[in-house]
Amino acid sequence: MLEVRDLACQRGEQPLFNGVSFDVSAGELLWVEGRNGSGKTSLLRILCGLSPAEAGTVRWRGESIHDAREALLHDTLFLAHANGLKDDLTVAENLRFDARLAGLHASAERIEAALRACGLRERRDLAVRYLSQGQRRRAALARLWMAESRKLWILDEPFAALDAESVDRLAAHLGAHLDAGGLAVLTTHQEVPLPAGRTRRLRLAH
Amino acid sequence: MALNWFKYSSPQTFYPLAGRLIPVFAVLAAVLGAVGLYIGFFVAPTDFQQGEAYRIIFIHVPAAWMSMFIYLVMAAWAALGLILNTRLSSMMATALAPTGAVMTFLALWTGSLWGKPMWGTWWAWDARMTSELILLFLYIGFMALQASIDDPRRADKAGAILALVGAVNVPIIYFSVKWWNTLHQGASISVGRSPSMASTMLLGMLVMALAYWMYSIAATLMRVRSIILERERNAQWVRDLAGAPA
Amino acid sequence: MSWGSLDEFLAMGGYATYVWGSYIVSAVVLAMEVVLLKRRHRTLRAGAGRSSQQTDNLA
Amino acid sequence: MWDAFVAVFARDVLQAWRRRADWLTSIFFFVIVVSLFPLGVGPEPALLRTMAPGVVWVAALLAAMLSLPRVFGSDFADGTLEQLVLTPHPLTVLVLAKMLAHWLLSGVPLALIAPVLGLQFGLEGGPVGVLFAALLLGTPCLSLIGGVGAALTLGVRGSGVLIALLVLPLYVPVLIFGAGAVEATVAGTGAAGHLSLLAAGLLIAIVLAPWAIAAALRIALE
Repeated sequence: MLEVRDLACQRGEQPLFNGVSFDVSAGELLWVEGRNGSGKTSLLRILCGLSPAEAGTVRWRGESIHDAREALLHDTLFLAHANGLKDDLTVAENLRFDARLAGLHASAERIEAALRACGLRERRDLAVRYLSQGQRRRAALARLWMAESRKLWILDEPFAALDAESVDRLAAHLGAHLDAGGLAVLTTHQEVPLPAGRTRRLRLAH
Repeated sequence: MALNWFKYSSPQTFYPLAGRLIPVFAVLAAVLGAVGLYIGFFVAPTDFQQGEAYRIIFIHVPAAWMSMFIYLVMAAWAALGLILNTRLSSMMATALAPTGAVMTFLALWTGSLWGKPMWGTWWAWDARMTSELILLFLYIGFMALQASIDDPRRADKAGAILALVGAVNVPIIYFSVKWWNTLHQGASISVGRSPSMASTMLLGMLVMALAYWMYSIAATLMRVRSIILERERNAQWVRDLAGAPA
Repeated sequence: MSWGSLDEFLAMGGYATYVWGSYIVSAVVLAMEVVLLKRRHRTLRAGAGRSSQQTDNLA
Repeated sequence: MWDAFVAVFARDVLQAWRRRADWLTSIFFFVIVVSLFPLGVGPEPALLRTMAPGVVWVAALLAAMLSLPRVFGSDFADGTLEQLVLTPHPLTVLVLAKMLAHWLLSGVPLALIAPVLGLQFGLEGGPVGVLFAALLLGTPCLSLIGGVGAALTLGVRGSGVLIALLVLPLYVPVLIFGAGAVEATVAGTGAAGHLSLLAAGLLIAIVLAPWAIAAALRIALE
């Protein structure tokens, strides 16, 4: 469903990568590997249409993402390096606004369920500023438990700062997403138990 | 004209073309300037109201015209660069800004020197002078924005949006300043629009305006050549230029 | 229009400061722009082979 | 789309409420700047009355500008801006919601306080009312035009000063018509012309500014 052909990217005047091609179909996960500065984040940002590519094409459901930007955004959930949480709002408020903005169905029960899944239920009414790094990451990841309608998950270092239990929980959730016919593209430096048999690797090298 | 514009829209082909065009415009500017000055000083009669002081308009009015004209041209190039994503158009916009600012400064300077004997004051909050001052701020803002963004591509695009917003605003600013000026009954002398104006005066002004125009083109082309070299310094064709005569 | 003498021409009917102040400053500013542009271009050409040349952005 | 509009607006207002000190600062700034002028030029009532519209308006421009870096700056830093751009809704609509929130938080308080300051400067009832109306019409223009500057300078070196450089010249028409409205009332010529020009300017800004802001935000995120 996601077809990438001959993608090239440069930052400033430094070429990061070129000639990157891959396909991801329903039920598959793409693990983007590479050293720091190899362009992993840039690749993810190109995939969701935030940054322009130097050359090459990205197609989603057979259509170029530049022509069918809205269709892509309807299907995509992007989790960046930054958590996208407002420090002064509580965890629950953040989730609620976020879901409404993204057009996700966000009843109180669903938010509650997502928080429980991330182990943040007791902290639901705490302002994000009082959370630890790992808890913030979990709060950002709670979106994934409300995003069944989003087929394509693009996750930049989702496992960063997570404890072992949360890593397993996220990996299991990713597996469920793939089972339901979803796709995921993610980067990580950690050895994590990604769903076996359905994970493909892409190594970005200079 | 059956020119293939797209061929010249690549910096690599435009660089030598600009190099060949610069002398043409420079010579035109010099010749027109000489003719214009001759008309201005030796053909045009003394103004019976303003005496010899009016001879400032031969450089004041062209500078003022060019300052506004260049802003519009700059906005047009910037828009073209934004829409078509052609690097050269954005480089042209960047190259035009300093010359536009120079023209604005000269218009203000000569306007002030012309205003002193006419109004008895170096600065009057006259509609045109005030608009020129704001135009200078707009040019400075454009250059400051582009200078503070490191990534040239982002600088081009951000500058383009600012130039477009400015271009929409310039007429509004001019109109509002004029309205403000009439309400406050400030000093306002029409520059070179009196019915008594001799046709040779008008001719001198037009020839000088053409000279300024040609000068601006030559200066912009010179600057765009430098910008091309800076932006493309890693390209092979620029490396090949090393050592070759400029 | 003819000027009686060079002095008369330079005096500009008593407005010399204003008229020549305008013309000289304009000439100097425009000439400076050209000189700076030429120098900027020359340095760039000289350094074309080497990369990362520091140049004056406003010139 | 409407739901997203409300969500953006409500989030900004709630966030500002939790951080009310930030917003109160620029309002106090406005009050202080205006109050300093009589100390600088002397308490002569006639002089103060002629100066009042200009002083209040210039202070309003500066106060509106003080709050500009925050509009997109915090969103840019914490990543919510990326999420905003990646929603399937038109970015211009969401931007409009943010500007509406900014106006409510920075413009409306200025308009509400200005009449009191006008009285301090010896303005009568009629001009004070016009001052209020003019600020109510003019401050949304300030927010919208300022938003363009704020979006263009996101993540740029020395962005605070740069915003002032970019935005203040563009504020000139608002200043002229806004202050002019009050002056015209004082002079007895009626403020209708000025106010309708302000309204026209506001319409133009509502149509064009969100487009420019959205484009600038996308560029900043590239």
